[in-house]
Amino acid sequence: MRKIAMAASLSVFIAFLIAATLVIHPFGYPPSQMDDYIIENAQSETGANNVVTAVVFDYRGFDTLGEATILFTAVTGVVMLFRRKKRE
Amino acid sequence: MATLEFGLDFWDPIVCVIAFLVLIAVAYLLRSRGQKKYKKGTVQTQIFLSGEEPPDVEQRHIKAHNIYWGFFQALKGYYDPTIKAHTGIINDYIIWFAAIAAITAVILFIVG
Amino acid sequence: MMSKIVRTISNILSLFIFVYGLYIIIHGHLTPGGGFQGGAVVASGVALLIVAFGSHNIHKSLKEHHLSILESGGALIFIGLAFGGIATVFFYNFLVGSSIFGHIPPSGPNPGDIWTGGVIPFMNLAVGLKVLAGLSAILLVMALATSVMEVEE
Amino acid sequence: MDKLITHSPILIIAIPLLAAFLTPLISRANQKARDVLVITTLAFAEFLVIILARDICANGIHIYTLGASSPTLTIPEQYMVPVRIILEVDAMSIFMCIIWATVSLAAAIYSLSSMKEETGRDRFYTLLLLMVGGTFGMMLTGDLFNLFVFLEISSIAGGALAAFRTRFADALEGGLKYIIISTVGALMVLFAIGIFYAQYNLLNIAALAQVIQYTMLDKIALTLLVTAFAMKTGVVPLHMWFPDTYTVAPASITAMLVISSHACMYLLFRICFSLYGVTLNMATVGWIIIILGVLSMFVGVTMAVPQTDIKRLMSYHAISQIGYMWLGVGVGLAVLGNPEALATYGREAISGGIFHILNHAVYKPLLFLTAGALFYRTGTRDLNRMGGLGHSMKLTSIFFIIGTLSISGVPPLNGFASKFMIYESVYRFNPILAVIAMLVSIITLASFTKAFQSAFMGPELSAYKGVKEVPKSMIIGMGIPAAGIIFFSLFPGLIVDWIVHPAADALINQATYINAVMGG
Amino acid sequence: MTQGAPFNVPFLAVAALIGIAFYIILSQRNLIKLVMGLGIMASGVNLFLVTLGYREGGVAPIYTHAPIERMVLPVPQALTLTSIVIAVATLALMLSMVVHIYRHTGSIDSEESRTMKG
Repeated sequence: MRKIAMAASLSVFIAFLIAATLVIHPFGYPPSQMDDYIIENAQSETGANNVVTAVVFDYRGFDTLGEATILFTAVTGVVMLFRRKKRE
Repeated sequence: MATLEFGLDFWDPIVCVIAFLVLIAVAYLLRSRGQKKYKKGTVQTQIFLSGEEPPDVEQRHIKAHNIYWGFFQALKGYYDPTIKAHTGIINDYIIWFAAIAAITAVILFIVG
Repeated sequence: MMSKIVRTISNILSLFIFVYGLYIIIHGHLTPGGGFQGGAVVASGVALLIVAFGSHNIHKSLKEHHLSILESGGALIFIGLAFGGIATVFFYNFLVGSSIFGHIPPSGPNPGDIWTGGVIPFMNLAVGLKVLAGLSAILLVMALATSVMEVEE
Repeated sequence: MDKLITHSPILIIAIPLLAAFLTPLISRANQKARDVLVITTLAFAEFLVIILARDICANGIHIYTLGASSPTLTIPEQYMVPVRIILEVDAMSIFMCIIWATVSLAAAIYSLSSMKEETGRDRFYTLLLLMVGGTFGMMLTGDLFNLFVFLEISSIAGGALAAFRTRFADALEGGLKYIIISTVGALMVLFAIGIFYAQYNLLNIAALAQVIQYTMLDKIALTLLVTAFAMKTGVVPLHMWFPDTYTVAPASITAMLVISSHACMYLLFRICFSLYGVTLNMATVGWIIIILGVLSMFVGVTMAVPQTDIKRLMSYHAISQIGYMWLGVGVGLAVLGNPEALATYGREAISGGIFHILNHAVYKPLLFLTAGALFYRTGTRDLNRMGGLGHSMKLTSIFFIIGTLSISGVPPLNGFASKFMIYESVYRFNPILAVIAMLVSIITLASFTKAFQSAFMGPELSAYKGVKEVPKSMIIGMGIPAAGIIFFSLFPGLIVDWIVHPAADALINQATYINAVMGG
Repeated sequence: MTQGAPFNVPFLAVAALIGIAFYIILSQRNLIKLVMGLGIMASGVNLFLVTLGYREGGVAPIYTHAPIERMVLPVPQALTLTSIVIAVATLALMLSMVVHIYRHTGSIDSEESRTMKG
């Protein structure tokens, strides 16, 4: 029973994924309205030659803050899980 | 401002509160007209089982799994498969997820 | 605790790994790389030391609460830099055009200038500090815990 | 003051994160200072949320563009799409923020005493603040990838907190289940975001809503989003992690996890109403949501009756209450297409669902906190081993009675008001659904009668002779939601006119959500 | 014009990775393997994100000593960087939880080590 459900749902899922890959834009020719603006104006707005760094720290800097927060959360969680038990 | 108006209906809790207070008053009235001879600490407060000793405290309390026994007996045909479906295995949870995703996708593609 | 050859080699090698990671962190706004990548490189050097010397010997000199203090400091510097622009807008790059890292590079391909980028180099440093501390703390704590478990059984 | 209101959306998110980064340093110095920091931070967040809510009720949607040269400069000059991350706050998101700020404050005050015996409390408070900030971000952001990031923050912090009592094996199991479920859901959400990016090269919700076309890829993305958020919300049959996690977490954390799953439900509504809106086939998606909601109502409550673990019983009740919200909002979504049905009962159905979110967010945390008080004094969650606690823990039993009557929709308490709105509006849509809803409400009362009888009533057991009432701060933590219940019960009209109807209209009117960013 | 590779081979690779990951998560009872499956799924999604930004014949979006050509899209690379760190953090936390579960129950099988059901 479990095997049948697994096979059926998995096959349908994969079928939809492959169908998505067939109708998505051809590889190498993406639409680029937002990124063109960033590529043109990154140097003048942020003064960084590395556009990826400009995106990471300026245009989408809030995501980077969240990402640093996630790493902080994970470290806190791991240290909390392996904390020493109080001997009473 | 307490009245909740929506659609064609309304709901006013104040009326319900007033009715509740009136019922409390009536109950207190009835209670006050009861026997005055009641005395604490005497034999009156103890349980009387036709002269036998009442069971001790631990036996007197009804445990949780004894409540609604007949309900579960009546709905056995529903409860057995449902509880059996709740296997605490994490893989099964993801199987449910994949199944629901597949069903939803099929519905969205057939109906639109 | 591995053999003497491994310990000596990793002792020397870790220095170069640290220097390379710091280079990647500092040049994040000019060349490929940045805070996360450089921090990961430095953390890999720490991993090499942990493998070579054993987690207990490392733990004698490098406690996890030092690392967590370092990480909090990095995170605080980062969010402080973000708060620095709140006069206009949170995360506003308030150093561009100023006298600190304020040069504007000529648009189009150019040989890089380290004195550009506004707050981006500082953010790279803060994130690099944070990532190396965090990943090293994760590695150290998990290595310690698993080795303790081996001792118990 | 104006500057404070202008920057309040980002401060609501950034202040808890800042306090979370500070906590490990401060708690090394002084424990008292750490507690003061945590409480003041949450109180300040609550204050910011209130003033922002008043501003939004007056001036409509609030936009904050991060990193731009001006907070309202969403789209760069001589360009057509937004490039930077945008926080977009409308009545619905601020409604969720009010709930989250209040419940997290109550839970933190409760934790001050309930966590006193545990080790590693500074980590606990750090994770709590991180969870608060992450969930605020989920509610306030207007950018899809940013939404994914904050979803992950909230999930990881919640899972680590659920596994906080590492001395119990089941705590770790519950935390691991929560994190695995959240990771799978979040990765599917990220895949859907990638699909959007591949088609339109946009990440802003409003800008996407303007150009979305409901193509085949959009249908796949909708499937993934709906299923992932349904699993995070915990609707049948994706609910099975729900009792496992909520049972083992500390009581204050359970109260917060309930609201964070409500936040995932809010994200689903945001996706369906604001992102897809009129383009999707409302009847189909609405009926999917309705069927899932009815399943959760029925299966949740029927599974709750045989439970003997008190927190597990309450978790199944949370599932069945979430079903009410899905039923109400699903009916509203199903009739979003035809205006007169929407005017007669659709809007009221959505309002009932949203009002039920508010009510559930006050009485379910109250019930979980009372269960935590029982665990704090008796050291067990098993109803079979409890009994006669009403003699010694009077205040706790009073709080439990209030929560019980409210959750089972006994007039005049607030649970009845929202359920009444849902019954009336759903009856006009489809009578059978309304009948099922009333039946579920009856079974809820029955199962809570069982819980109350076996925990509080009966003669005083010899095992619990010495138990006393719980400490002050736990009483305060339970008192805040109890006061909320009394207030919402007495003035439902006030609450609905102030925040519930604006929130429902904010969900319904997709055009205002788009125009706030894209400028007409 | 030349339409790149036939059938979008990189996207097919993404579908294959996610399918393999789902098969592992659905069928493997070993918790460590389960976490591995989650890692594979994360890398599949990251591959999808970073493939979206590729341009035929583009160069890296860095102006230092760059040739005069058009550049690939920078935003997907930033998103991938973020999601890679997120995946690392999540996997670390899950693995430490699995270690604790093994300490408590002496098993990392998701069926033997479970304590709650029904």
